[in-house]
Amino acid sequence: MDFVQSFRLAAPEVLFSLSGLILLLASAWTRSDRGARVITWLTIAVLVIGGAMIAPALANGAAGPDTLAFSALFTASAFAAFAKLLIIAAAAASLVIAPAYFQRLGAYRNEYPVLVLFAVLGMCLMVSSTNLLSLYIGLELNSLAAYVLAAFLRNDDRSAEAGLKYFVLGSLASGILLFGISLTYGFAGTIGYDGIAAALTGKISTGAVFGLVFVFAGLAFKISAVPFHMWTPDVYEGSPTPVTTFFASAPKVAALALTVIVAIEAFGNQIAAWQPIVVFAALASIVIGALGAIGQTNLKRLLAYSSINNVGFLLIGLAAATPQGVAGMLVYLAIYTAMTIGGFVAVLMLKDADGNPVESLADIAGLSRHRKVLAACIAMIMFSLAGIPPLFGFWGKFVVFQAAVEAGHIWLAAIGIAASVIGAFYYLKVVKVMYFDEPAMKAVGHSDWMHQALLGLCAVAISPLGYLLTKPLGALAATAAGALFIP
Amino acid sequence: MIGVEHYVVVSSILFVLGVLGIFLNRKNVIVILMAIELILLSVNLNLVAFSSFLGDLTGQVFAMFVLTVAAGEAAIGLAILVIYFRRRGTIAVDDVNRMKG
Amino acid sequence: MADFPILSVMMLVPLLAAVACLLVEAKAARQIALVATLIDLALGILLWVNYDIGGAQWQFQENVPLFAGFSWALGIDGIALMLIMLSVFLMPICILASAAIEKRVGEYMAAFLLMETLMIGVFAAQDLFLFYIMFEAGLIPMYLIIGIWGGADRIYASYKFFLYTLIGSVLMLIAMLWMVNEAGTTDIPTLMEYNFAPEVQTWLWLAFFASFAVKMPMWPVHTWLPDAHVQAPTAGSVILAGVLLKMGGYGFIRFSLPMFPEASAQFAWLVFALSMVAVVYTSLVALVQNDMKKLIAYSSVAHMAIVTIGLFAFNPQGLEGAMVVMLSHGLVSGALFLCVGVIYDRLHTREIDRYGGLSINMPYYALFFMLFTMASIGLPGTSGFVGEFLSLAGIYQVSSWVALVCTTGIILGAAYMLYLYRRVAFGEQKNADAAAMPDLNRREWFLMAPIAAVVLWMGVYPESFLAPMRADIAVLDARIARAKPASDAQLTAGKPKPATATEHAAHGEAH
Amino acid sequence: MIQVLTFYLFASIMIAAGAFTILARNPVHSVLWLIVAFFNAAGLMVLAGAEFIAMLLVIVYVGAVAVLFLFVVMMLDIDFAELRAGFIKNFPLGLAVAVVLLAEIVLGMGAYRAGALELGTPDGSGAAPAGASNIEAIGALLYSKYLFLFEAAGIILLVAMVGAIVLTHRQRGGVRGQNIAQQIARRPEEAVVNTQPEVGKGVSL
Amino acid sequence: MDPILFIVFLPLLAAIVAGLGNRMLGNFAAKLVTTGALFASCLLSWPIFLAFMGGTAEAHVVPVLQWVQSGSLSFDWALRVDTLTAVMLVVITTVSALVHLYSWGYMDEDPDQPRFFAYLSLFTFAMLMLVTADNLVQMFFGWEGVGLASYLLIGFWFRKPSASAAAIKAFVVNRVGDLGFMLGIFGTFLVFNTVSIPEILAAAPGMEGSTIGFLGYRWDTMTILCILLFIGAMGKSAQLGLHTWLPDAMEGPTPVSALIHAATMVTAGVFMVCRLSPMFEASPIALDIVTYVGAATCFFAATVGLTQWDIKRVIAYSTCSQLGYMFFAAGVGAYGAAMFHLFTHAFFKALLFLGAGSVIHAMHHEQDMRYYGALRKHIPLTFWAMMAGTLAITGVGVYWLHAGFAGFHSKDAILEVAFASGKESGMFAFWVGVTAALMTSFYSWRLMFLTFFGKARWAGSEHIQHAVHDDHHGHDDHAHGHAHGDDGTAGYHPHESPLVMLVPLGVLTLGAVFAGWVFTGSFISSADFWGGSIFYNEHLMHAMHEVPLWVKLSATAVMLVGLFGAWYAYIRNPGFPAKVVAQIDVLYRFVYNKWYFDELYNFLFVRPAFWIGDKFWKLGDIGIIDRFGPNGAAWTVLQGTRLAQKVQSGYLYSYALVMLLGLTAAITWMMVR
Repeated sequence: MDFVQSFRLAAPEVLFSLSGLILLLASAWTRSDRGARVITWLTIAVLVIGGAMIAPALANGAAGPDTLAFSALFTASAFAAFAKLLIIAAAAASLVIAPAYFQRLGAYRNEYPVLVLFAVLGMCLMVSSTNLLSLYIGLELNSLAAYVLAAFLRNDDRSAEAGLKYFVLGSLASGILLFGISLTYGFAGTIGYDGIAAALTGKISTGAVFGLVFVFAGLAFKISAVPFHMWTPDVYEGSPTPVTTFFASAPKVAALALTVIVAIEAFGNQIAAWQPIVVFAALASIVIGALGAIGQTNLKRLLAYSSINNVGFLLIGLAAATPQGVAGMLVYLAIYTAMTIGGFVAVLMLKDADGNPVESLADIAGLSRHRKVLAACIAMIMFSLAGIPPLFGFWGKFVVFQAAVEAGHIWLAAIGIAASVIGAFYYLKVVKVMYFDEPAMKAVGHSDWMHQALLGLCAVAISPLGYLLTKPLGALAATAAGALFIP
Repeated sequence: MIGVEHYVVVSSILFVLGVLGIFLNRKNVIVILMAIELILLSVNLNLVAFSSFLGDLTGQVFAMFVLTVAAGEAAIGLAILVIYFRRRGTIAVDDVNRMKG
Repeated sequence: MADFPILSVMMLVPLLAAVACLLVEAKAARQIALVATLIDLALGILLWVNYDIGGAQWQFQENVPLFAGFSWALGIDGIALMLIMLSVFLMPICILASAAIEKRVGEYMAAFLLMETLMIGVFAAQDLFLFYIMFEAGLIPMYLIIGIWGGADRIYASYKFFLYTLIGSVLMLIAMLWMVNEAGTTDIPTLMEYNFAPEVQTWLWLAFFASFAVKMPMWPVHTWLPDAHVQAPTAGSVILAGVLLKMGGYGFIRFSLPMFPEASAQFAWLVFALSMVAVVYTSLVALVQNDMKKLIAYSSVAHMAIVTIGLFAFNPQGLEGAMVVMLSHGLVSGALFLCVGVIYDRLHTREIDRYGGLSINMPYYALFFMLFTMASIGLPGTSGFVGEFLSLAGIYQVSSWVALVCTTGIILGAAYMLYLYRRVAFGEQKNADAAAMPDLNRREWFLMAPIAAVVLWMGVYPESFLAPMRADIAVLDARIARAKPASDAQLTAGKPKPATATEHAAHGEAH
Repeated sequence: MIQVLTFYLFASIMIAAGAFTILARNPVHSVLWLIVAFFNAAGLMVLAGAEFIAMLLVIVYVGAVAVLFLFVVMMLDIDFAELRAGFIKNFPLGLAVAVVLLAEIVLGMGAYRAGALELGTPDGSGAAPAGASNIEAIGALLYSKYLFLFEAAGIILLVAMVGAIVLTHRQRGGVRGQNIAQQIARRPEEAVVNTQPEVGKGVSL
Repeated sequence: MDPILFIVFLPLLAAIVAGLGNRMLGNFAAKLVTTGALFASCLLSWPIFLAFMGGTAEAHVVPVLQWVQSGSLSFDWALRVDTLTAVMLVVITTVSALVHLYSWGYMDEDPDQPRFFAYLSLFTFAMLMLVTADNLVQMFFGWEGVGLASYLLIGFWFRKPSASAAAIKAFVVNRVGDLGFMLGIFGTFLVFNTVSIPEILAAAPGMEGSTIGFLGYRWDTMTILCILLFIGAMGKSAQLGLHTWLPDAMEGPTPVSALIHAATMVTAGVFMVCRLSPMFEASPIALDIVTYVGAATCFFAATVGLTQWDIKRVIAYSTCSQLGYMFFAAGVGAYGAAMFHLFTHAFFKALLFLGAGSVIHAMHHEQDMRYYGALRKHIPLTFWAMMAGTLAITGVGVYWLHAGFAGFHSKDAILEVAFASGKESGMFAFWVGVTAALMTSFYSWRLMFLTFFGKARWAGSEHIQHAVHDDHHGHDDHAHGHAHGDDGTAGYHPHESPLVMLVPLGVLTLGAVFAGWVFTGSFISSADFWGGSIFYNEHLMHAMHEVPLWVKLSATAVMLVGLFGAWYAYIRNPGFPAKVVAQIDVLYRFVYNKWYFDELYNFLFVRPAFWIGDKFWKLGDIGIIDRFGPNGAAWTVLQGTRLAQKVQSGYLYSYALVMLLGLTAAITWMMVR
């Protein structure tokens, strides 16, 4: 085991942890808002540098034993790289919008970017995991940071409640996951993915099956798939909006990538065992996500249900259990990240005259009359989330369904896509409120250029222009998925 | 002789007790945190038992990590509980109900 | 001409104009929209003039591979040419008809121009998924048009329109995915010649049917149409009836029939049954309407049923007839909606009983209205007749029952349209405000006269419209010939006959 | 035989303590029951030959976590009388589901029968070196193979610490720190000012 | 350029000019253009007819424009000229030209004259297209075109609700017939693979005995085709069952009734049967049906004609009845006789209508004969014209001299040929025809006596009262002496119509008097004259001359009986009709109410259509399709939403419970799978 080689492979993670520590120290001596901003931007810079360091792995299509580091506890494969890049992008975006939000409330603290950075580190560990232990450590690193972030507005009722709910249910999920891990360990005799895959072939003992079920249940919580989704609306609503933006994007990417890794690498020989679970979770998520969203009057909550709904579609790619399926899922993930960040940034930009956030659907009535561009962007995001062409969101759904059909799951695709019509209902509702209703003139406050730029970027990405990305995106996703399916 | 089955049964019972503790309780949140500790304990018991019967120390190492993380988790959990209590003056589970629907 | 990407340019012009409309104020937006649509009309005429009748099946082809086996493939045959012409012809009229729109003009014009791009895209697409994207994307501008500029109950109507059509088309998407997976290509011309196994055709056909039947719309999935029409602004109704409904028929003729001939034959009975019900049912419903637009909307359903039976008659008369009905209905129902719009702009009600005796104060209006009414009920010499006649002639060769029931449409159609006309244009002037309405102004003449001219042209000399399609229909007819259903006529010879008669009888049996 | 007896003793007490933990009306009692459960679990672990983990359990949990719980329970100063007793309204359903789950785990795996579980075969990478004690073997493994994760666990604890502080640390309003330099630099002429206020004007301090 | 092009398209041109020019052009110009065009057409038509009569003309086709070509179905705009067409050409153009001229006077006070003349010319164009059709589709074009013109003209006074209702009724009832016609065309195309009339006629005999499926049954091919086509003819020619529109069509201006609903359009059905005579000859059953329907109509309409009070309605039912004659003539195979009656009928019926119009004009738009009487003195020229028409329709003539008014020649020929055919249907038709001739005579003379003889009964008329008391209305010079209030005239003085109205009356009077005598030879007994344009049954024509004398005299005899009856009932003993009516009250009311056809149709079709439409809409579309379709789906979704929101209760324990349920379910699934 060449330690230098290991450090080279894990350089971004090492960078994140070291800079996390340094920034933590630095933050101890800076107390002003200005200092917090500086630290935020430094964190973003670190993330960007880390991203730059990760990118080559994806471009090279790194895969196989060469990517293993630290006694094979860590892998820097192309798949991990793809997920990490998305995570970093999402985290950076959520950091960009954070200071303005918190500082208005006087609640910004230097630790915020550091916690995000550690959460990113945890997620990097998750998607780079090669065994159940690194999975657990990464997951918990991320989760612990996340619990704190959810409750970050500690003087806010909803934020505290969000933190509490997230924590209790998250811990329960961890417990379930751990119980599954323990069973898997017992019945496979090892915690390494390749070892588990080798041990669990053919007909396996019931204990191992239970282990598998518990593990998937634990992961389902992290990706907020039905029926382990119950925390999502409450936490998304209660958390500070930049945190929600973060939750809806980066950890979701990480958890989904992790689920794929576990499903394909560890339980790749037991597809028949987990496929029904994934199929059920997918369809249930689509339906429940859509149904739940219809009744919402709070935009953040609506977007939370929308994320549940989208997870369902993402899981269809996994259910296909083919490289195409995983690649499709990655493409969808990338698009989903853009859509969801755009959505929450738009929510952040909705402010009343005093700068207080506007989150209620009723308050954005007639938005298109006085905030034309913002309303148009939201409308685009909504249509895109609904998967209506020519917006880019359609492409994401398209590729996962294509993969499902190619894998022979035509009924899954048919039911899923038919259920997407239910989803269209509430996306349309948002558009309707903004465009058809008489102006409520609530959301009149203006937002800074940073938000506008970010929203603009997301809007361009999901506009029909996004289709220009399909080729490179598809190629990268295929590379990443290919790295996962190396026998 | 005591086989691994015994341990698995015991830890399963403890696991279910922990789960029950989470959702059968409406008195206060602290008990829920304790129930979580019970779940983690059951996991540790499982890991140790398997480790022992497999003749493989990985399980025990794993258990150590679980212990570590559990400690951190308890700290965070209690911290959240504290700020929650500061805001609301109660930790009754029934009152953690501002957001729903 | 050969290298000029005229189809792309036709799509690009309105798109750019749409963007421009968003950026300028109302008056300029109107002008931009009008100019852009007129440019497209000019390009369309250029397209038609340069279309080589009897030449290659697919002309003006463009193909730029984009990604994932998916390409910017455009190209038209005669069928698509005609429908594109219909679209570009109606668009300037729609823009002109929107003088009454006063709120958010720029956005309105942009939505219409976007519609135009997408409509041309639908008819010109040669890539399956490109078609789907265009087909589906049209929902968005139409949703906005109905929802923002619509009538009182516009929200319900816009939702119904959007979700109804969406649920139909998503099923089609699945089928498309399967087909591409099976055939290994997204190229429509190739797929039109690909033979899918008959048993899978069934499912594929049903999936496509779900989409096209809603779009057509066929009974019983027609209920979105009256609502959408009633609530949409005039120009929205025109484009909805004029072009959007045609996408369903185009889908049948471009996809369902050539790609799944066996399944089409297998389900012809279903189409016939629904069409027969539609003709009688919706005609009777139209009879009792009090809302002018609703009445015309219901009549559209009945007319579209004639299209479907023509398409599934599996013979050239039926197919060409269906196409001509589509073109004609596009013009005529569009014109009828304009007629409604003209008086709606003056009195702001669509309730039939508020009018009456308009022949007195609006004679030229009454004249145009009469012409379009007559075209709608298929008076020979107008466009309505040619298509209806050919369609019914086509279907008679398959089933006399279907022909009989569907031909009752000419009676019922006459009944409800003339009843409408009577209540609007005849009788005494009951309401002072209706009696005070001025006759057509110059702008309205520009709306009506071109359509009237084309309606008569198509009625008297339909060859102009049939000729470009003939070869393509023949190809299609040959393609589906193997699945052709047996005629219920089964002519059997009597006693021996003179030679000439035998020859005719042989022909009779062959058709 | 003693082993068996001990196992059952520890196991039954542990389960009972676990049950009381979640059933006790007073959270302080719950914590105490939790401690009992931990002690017995440690006993079970010793029986399984994992004495280091057992000790760790006692030290970390009983010594730190449980005390932390107790501390918080006390600190929050909850009026225990006000805490409502009783269970959620769909208690029977929950209980039934839990029982079903337990039955399925136990019966499904066949864990009620001795020797029914076919454990996997370890790859040997985690096998204890011959002759090494439990603590030695774990230490060797932890600081070599799992060093990377060991460091990561450190970061977890750091995050937990930072998080707890971020959440609970309050800068109390009105509490002023001592500024020694300022105190020393204070001169009498700055401290005392003579003024001659006009009638009705007051003075500014 | 072939003159036929001018004949056909001049009226169209005139219609367009007058119609679009409308108010810009002014009344006079519009009248001049249209009337001029028609006279030109008429002048061009007569030479063609005479050429055919003289045997110097050849049947030929003038192609105009390609129309439709679809697969093997192909038809063009083309004008066919043969004897049959030529006959129709002169009838149409002559009557139309005269009606145009007549309308100068009749419509003089109407504000919408350009429109009226445009419609008239448009009608003429369509009728000409019909008769010159070379293929069935063009015939259908003309068919529908005249339907449109008829609709427009019936509804010309569109402010009157009754007029617009009648217009719709005419169009829709005609469409019922057109349904048959269209199906007939489709069937013909299916069988012969062409819609060209000459080709079909050439092939038709070969089809005898073949069978075809229709509506699930096997039928004799030619029978079913002919029946379908005949349904079209029934609609246009107002045969029993589809006749209800014709009396109502009298809502239109009287010149319209004369042109369309007497002389030309309604005879299109007869023309069609004659044009397609070889087809009908191929199916004895179809011919029998034509005969029976014709005879039934003949009888039915005559009975109703006996009881009506509206002068135009009497003539309308008379028309209906006469059309029955034509049809049964065709049905027994005497197409020449049918065409001849069509020809003569055109003149005398147009004359009667225009005469009636003149009466109405004089009586200030009063149409009820109960308020007429004693008009002979006031409008003598009209009286004599009407008298000529009546003599013609009742078939006055002297057998031994072979001389009589127009109707004498044609009607007698029909009755004889019906008898001579020897078929059961023919005999039925003969006896019905004789009965109807009796009734024809009665109601025609009844009309004459009520209108022109007896005492003036004008006082009861609202129209007259209106005219008298409303001097400034424009009909000023009618009312002079209020002193004559109690002689039944209410002080009203009818005036003879202006010259433009009298000239057409005069010309038509000539036709009514001489048309039969002049043309009988050509039409009835000359195969050469027809030149193969209709089926000519040599054998039947011979047989016709062999019928017993009583048959030949029967028509004249019943005419005299009818004349006597009318004279007795309305001149000699004016109280007599009321007594008879009182005796046969039920029968009278049955007949007076036109056998309750309107009520029956209203009950069977019209009201159910509205009722069903309403049910389909409110119950079907709204109540079922929308309720269980989109709205039902939306409701289900909203219920689901409500449930999802209920589960999302906000309580930690319920969240945990859901998770546990999910976990347990997954475990259970794994165990049982």
